[in-house]
Amino acid sequence: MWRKVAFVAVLGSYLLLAACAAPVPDDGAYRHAALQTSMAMVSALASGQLAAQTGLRGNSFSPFTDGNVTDAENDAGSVNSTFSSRQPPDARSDALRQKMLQALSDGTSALTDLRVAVRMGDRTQVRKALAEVGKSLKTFDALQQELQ
Amino acid sequence: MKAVLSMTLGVMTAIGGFVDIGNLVTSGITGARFGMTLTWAVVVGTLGMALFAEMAGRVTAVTRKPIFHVVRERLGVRVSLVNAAASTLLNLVTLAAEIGGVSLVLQMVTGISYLIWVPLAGLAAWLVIWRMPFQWMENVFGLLGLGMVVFVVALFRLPTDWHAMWHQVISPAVPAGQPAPTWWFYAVTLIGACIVPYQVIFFSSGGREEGWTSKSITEMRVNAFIGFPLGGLLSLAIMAAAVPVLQPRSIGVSHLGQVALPVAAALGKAGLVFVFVSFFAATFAAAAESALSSGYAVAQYMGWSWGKRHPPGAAARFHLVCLASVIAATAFILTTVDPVTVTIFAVVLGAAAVPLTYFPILIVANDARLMGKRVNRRWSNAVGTFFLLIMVVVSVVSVPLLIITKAGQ
Amino acid sequence: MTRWEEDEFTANDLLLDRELIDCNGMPAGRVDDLELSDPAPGEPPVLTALLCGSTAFGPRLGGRLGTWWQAIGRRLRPVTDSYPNRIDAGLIDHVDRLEITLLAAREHLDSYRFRQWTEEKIIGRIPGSTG
Amino acid sequence: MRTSELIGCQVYDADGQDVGAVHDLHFRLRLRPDGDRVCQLDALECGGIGFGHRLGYGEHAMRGPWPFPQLFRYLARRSLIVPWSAVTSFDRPRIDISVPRDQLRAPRKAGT
Repeated sequence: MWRKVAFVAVLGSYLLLAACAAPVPDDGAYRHAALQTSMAMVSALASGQLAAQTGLRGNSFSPFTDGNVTDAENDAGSVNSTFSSRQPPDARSDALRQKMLQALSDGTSALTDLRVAVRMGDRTQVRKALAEVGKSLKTFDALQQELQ
Repeated sequence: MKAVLSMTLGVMTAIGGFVDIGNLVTSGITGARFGMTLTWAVVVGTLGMALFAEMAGRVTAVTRKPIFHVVRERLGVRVSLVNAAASTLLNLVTLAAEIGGVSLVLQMVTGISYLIWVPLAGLAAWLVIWRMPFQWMENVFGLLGLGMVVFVVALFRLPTDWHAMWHQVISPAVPAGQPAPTWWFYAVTLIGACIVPYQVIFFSSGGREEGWTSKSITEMRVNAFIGFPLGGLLSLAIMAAAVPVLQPRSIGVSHLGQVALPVAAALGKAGLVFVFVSFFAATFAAAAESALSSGYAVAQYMGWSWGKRHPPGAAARFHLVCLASVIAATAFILTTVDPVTVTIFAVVLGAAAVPLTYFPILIVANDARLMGKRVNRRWSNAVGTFFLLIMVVVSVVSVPLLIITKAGQ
Repeated sequence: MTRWEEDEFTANDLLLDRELIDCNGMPAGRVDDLELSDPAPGEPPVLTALLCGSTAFGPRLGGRLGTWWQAIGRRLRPVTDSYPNRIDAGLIDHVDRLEITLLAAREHLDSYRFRQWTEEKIIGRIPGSTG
Repeated sequence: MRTSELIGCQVYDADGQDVGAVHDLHFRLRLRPDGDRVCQLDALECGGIGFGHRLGYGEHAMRGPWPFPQLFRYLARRSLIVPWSAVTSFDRPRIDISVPRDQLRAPRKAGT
């Protein structure tokens, strides 16, 4: 009796896992992934931006600002690598892929610049990097409009 | 006068002790993502916690039996073994999350990687278990945890749209553009963050450590019915502070530092100091308490002598379990698993496990022969059974939601 | 002589899984099983002792886990005899709904090797264990 | 003999009919002729749902909460008391008794 139950449970959970793990690649799914990715990227960019701005105003301690900006940079990096390793299903998706990859790498390097500037405590450089981050945020806003 | 003073102290420590890494993380995430639409989940969780703790505290005060004595005597060896094993495992996961939380707070303050702090945090938590008198442990960290009031202060300095927030509180709905399963998943995490099994184990065993009798019931009730709801308000304040700062910028919270950002934006360095101290106190006290709770659960189940009121030599096996838990949890966090993810798992599994300890307490609180005139009244049974029903539903849906939403992504 | 709260009761009600308190008020374990005299014709079994420890606990768990628990318990015992720790019925002072009090101190009961071992080899060696 | 050997045994009546599994033991204090008071095994409680009984819904003054007392009493309605004097043979996991099943009494009801 229990063996049967266990067998069915194991089989059921295996099927469930298989269903979750292997999405059928199609254009819609790819666009959805692109949208999710740009939302995650906006979150990382905005988080780094807010932390650096707060630090610039003297409202925060430098290890705290640095920590938040570093977290944002790491998040951006992992978002970037997850999306770029994703296989586009067709030629139309490939165009979107190129656009996304450019935006993602811009955003990631903007956050890296920001982190470097924050760690060095160079206010001019921080402002400069913040401008880049702001630009990248605008790009992703536009991308999101397009994808929705 | 002295009684009032001790009661105030009790309430204040209950407020500070209510909030731990689970509340910090889940409140921050939900505030940034869903605004105040999940306020109801915190309210349900807090009321449930108050009810559950009061019942467990009353049973302990009258029968002098903390929760796992009751569980073993009522459920028999076999069923209660499942309960004890599940609770201990859960305490371990929670302990790991708290140690991770302590280390993350230290990283925020110093800028040195949290992994360096993990072993030190574990060692310090164990030293508190080993040598610090029980009352001291409860009071010092409980009071320092009250520093989270800065989140309330911050709300008044931020461009808070009180009207819109209040609207979200009273008419909750899934915000536009957010998937419903994720919203429900985070509702479960918020409930799980408020009703943490280790806190009930600790509350009732702590009552025994402090020698509660039937006379202590009033004081215990004040702690549960005033202290815990005020603690719930603190976690709502953390949630609310994220709304005007993080939500408009579409920042999704995935690190503990982001939870503190609104206070930095509103109150600057002074506010941050309060955040650091109170976050540290809350997570550190919770680390010690959850490790103690593992010891309490195992020792009470097995019938070993337990508790900080004995010198460690006289409760050797209890201290061995505590020590082993701290070592295991520290090792687990040192595998570089993300403490925030561990926290999410801990609160969800915690929500799933609540009926295991809640049910036997509800039953014993109904035994007139044991409880005498302190037996459950009709109203507390009505509320208690209703709440049991909620918790069973939460318990059933929690793990499927965890899988469907991939832990809330 | 043992004082009982009731004249008639069931094992689950008053005995099994109850906490044992020694004459100094210290916890002395839990009742894992009961020992009864062997039945004889016309002579119903009577309670002869309370049994504690993993070799009493294992059989109550039953199944593979119970066997396993028992096997570990046996290895931790000082003597090869696998019979559980006995607390003779004559040592029971008082039985009520809350707990069972004993006439002896827990140091004088058959104690488990595990308890002494943890006390002497681990906990006792850490500074500050005595108080 | 240990209680763990008795609990879980299947009981069969004089006609070989299944009475249920032993889930609890009834004891009674008795004064022996030599003045010693002993705690004597009086009866076995069989059948029904042992878990509800274990929770205290068999006989205790349980105040609720609704619907547990009703539920467990319903589930325990087939519980039967087998006096030890009726036991003819005990060989784990089987106990034979000399009394037919329908002559056994039910446990005391709650509150009595």
